[in-house]
Amino acid sequence: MNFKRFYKYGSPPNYFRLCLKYENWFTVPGCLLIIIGCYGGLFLAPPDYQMGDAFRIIYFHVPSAYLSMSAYAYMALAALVGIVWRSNVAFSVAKSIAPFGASFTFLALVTGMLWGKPMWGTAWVWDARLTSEFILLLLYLGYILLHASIREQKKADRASSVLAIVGVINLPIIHYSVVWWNTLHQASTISKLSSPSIAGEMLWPLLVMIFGYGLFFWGVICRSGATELLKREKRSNWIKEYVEEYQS
Amino acid sequence: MMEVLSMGEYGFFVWSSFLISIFVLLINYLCAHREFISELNKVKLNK
Amino acid sequence: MNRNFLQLDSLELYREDHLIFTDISFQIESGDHMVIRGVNGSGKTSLIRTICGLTQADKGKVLWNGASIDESLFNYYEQLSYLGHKNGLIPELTLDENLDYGIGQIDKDGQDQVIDGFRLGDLRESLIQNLSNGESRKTALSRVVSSKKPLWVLDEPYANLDSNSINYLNNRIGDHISTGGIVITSTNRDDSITTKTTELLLGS
Amino acid sequence: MNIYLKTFVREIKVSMKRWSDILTGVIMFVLVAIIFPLTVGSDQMFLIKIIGPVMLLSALLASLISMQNIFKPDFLNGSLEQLALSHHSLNGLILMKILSYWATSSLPLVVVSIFIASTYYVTGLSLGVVVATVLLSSTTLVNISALAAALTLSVRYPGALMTLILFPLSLPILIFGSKAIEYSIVGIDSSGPFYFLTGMMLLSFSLGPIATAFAIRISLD
Repeated sequence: MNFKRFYKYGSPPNYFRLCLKYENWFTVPGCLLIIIGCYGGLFLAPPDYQMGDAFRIIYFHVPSAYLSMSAYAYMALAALVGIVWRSNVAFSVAKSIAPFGASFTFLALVTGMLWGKPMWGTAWVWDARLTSEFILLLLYLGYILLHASIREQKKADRASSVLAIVGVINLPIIHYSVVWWNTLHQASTISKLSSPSIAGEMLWPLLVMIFGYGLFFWGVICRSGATELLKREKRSNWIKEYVEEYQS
Repeated sequence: MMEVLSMGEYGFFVWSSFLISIFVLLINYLCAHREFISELNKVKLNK
Repeated sequence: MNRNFLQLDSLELYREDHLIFTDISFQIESGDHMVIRGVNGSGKTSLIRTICGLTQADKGKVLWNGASIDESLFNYYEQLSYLGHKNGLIPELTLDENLDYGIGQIDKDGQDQVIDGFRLGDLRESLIQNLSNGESRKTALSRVVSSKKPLWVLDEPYANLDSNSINYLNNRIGDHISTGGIVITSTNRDDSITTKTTELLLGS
Repeated sequence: MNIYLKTFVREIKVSMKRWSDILTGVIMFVLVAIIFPLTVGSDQMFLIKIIGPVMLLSALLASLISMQNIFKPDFLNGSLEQLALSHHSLNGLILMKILSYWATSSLPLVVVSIFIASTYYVTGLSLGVVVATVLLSSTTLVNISALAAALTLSVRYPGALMTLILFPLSLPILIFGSKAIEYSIVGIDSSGPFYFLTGMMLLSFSLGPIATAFAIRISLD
């Protein structure tokens, strides 16, 4: 492992500049992919022979569900790095992922319910994925609220990072216990949002959407991570230099 | 055209999930940028 | 006792956007009594907590015998006896029960002597919650004073004490530094301390 | 005497002095448990069906109401910072605090659960299963609530926040605990959920004190 490299790019001013410089390299392709994916998903893909056009909701549901789970993992990873190396950059990234991840969890829940309404007849079914998605939302909210209710930035960063790490250890356990609970309650659940043998012309918009969401996510994290870093490094000289440059 | 929009009676669900997804994505993007500017202004004021 | 030394290397601490202290460097060694002076809110307590490793400085290091305390924390705590603003006594237990639970070596005979010196002898069986502020402060002080640790860090030790106890405490501090201990105290009063000291003025 | 043993004994002693806190938890446990027969009716078949969730829910709420007392008093009177400044492992000392808190707050619940379960018409082997489930799941609950309490030490009104932290983390315990009881009542072998509960107990005792000690150092900063 080359830690020198890590320190070089992990140093606040470098991270800040890199983020703002390459932000659009993420957001612009991300947006393009999302637009292509939307078009492909909404118009090009053939309707499902069972679910008809309602299956098109998975083009919004699956990417956001996927992203909400992986965002929690990224957040916990950043939190771990922050605690081990006491790096403000890592804390900023973790903090900025939280609201974004929470909103994607919310999206996954809402689109899941919109899918459930025509398919199941009710908006909410105690399906394993929806339930663990809801628990994930609670975990995100716990992180956000803990961070918000500790007044000091440094303390809040470290305390909520501990929570994120404990949460990520617990997340698979929670997920599998919910799955286990669910299989016991409803032997034949129709929860499968993506059938295993999905046709190629249905699949490619989904993959494009997943990639698009991912790129867009990192693009926004670049910007809001830089914002959080700005909050934490207000006093340092490089910020002042940046502000002067920015003004002129 | 109407046929495409109605999505075989599921139009409401499909389009509203489309709209809400785009809305949340946009909100996230805009909030990130707005907050960045406001933090920058705070730093300027403190100087 | 071995000769020990404590170094502070350009410490800097912020609380949110407030600068609490910056560029604090000094070295003290066995036989020194360092007094940290300053008005209220000048960062005495923060500095003391940083010295104890409770608060992490934004910049700089605390070194005990040349080693950073972050790296050899337990080693350092074996040598450190600390009394903060709060007494660290459990109100539901008696004075004796509280003092029994010193985390570290206690010199039993020495402890009896200290308790008598602070005139707490009659109160040994009473609950801490029934003691006055001064009496609990003296109990907490006797825990520090009777510990066999070379470094004493006392935050406002003279608060709530009567003049007899102040004298007694000063004597004990004098004894401690003459046998090679190190004492760090903070105070905002000028009159209490009688031993030879080095001073650090905060908030100027 | 060994310092860890000494800590354990002292903590037990202090908790005995603060007996009203122990009682609050027990009362909460009983109240939640008797609300169900009083509100949904005392049908035997129904009560025996919900005894599992009721036990776990009561244990969760009881630990919620008393979890602030693990560290808050010591935090306020300064003995927590003295603990953090000891040259003994803080993880070990915290483990002792957690154990003693478990012994004083959860053991009474285990005893009370026997009576509650009998009022729910549980008999025979299932009664033993109920007690064992409460015993096992409370060990994990105690570790999680200690972590939540330590993280929120410096928050002024931590009530809702603690709930939000505690609930998702303790969900597996709730699910498997109530399953264990349900299985034994229906007459299925309930060793599966028990293995899981034991695994969670071991996991929480191996990671909980470390995370809690770390959180305490953060909160003291």
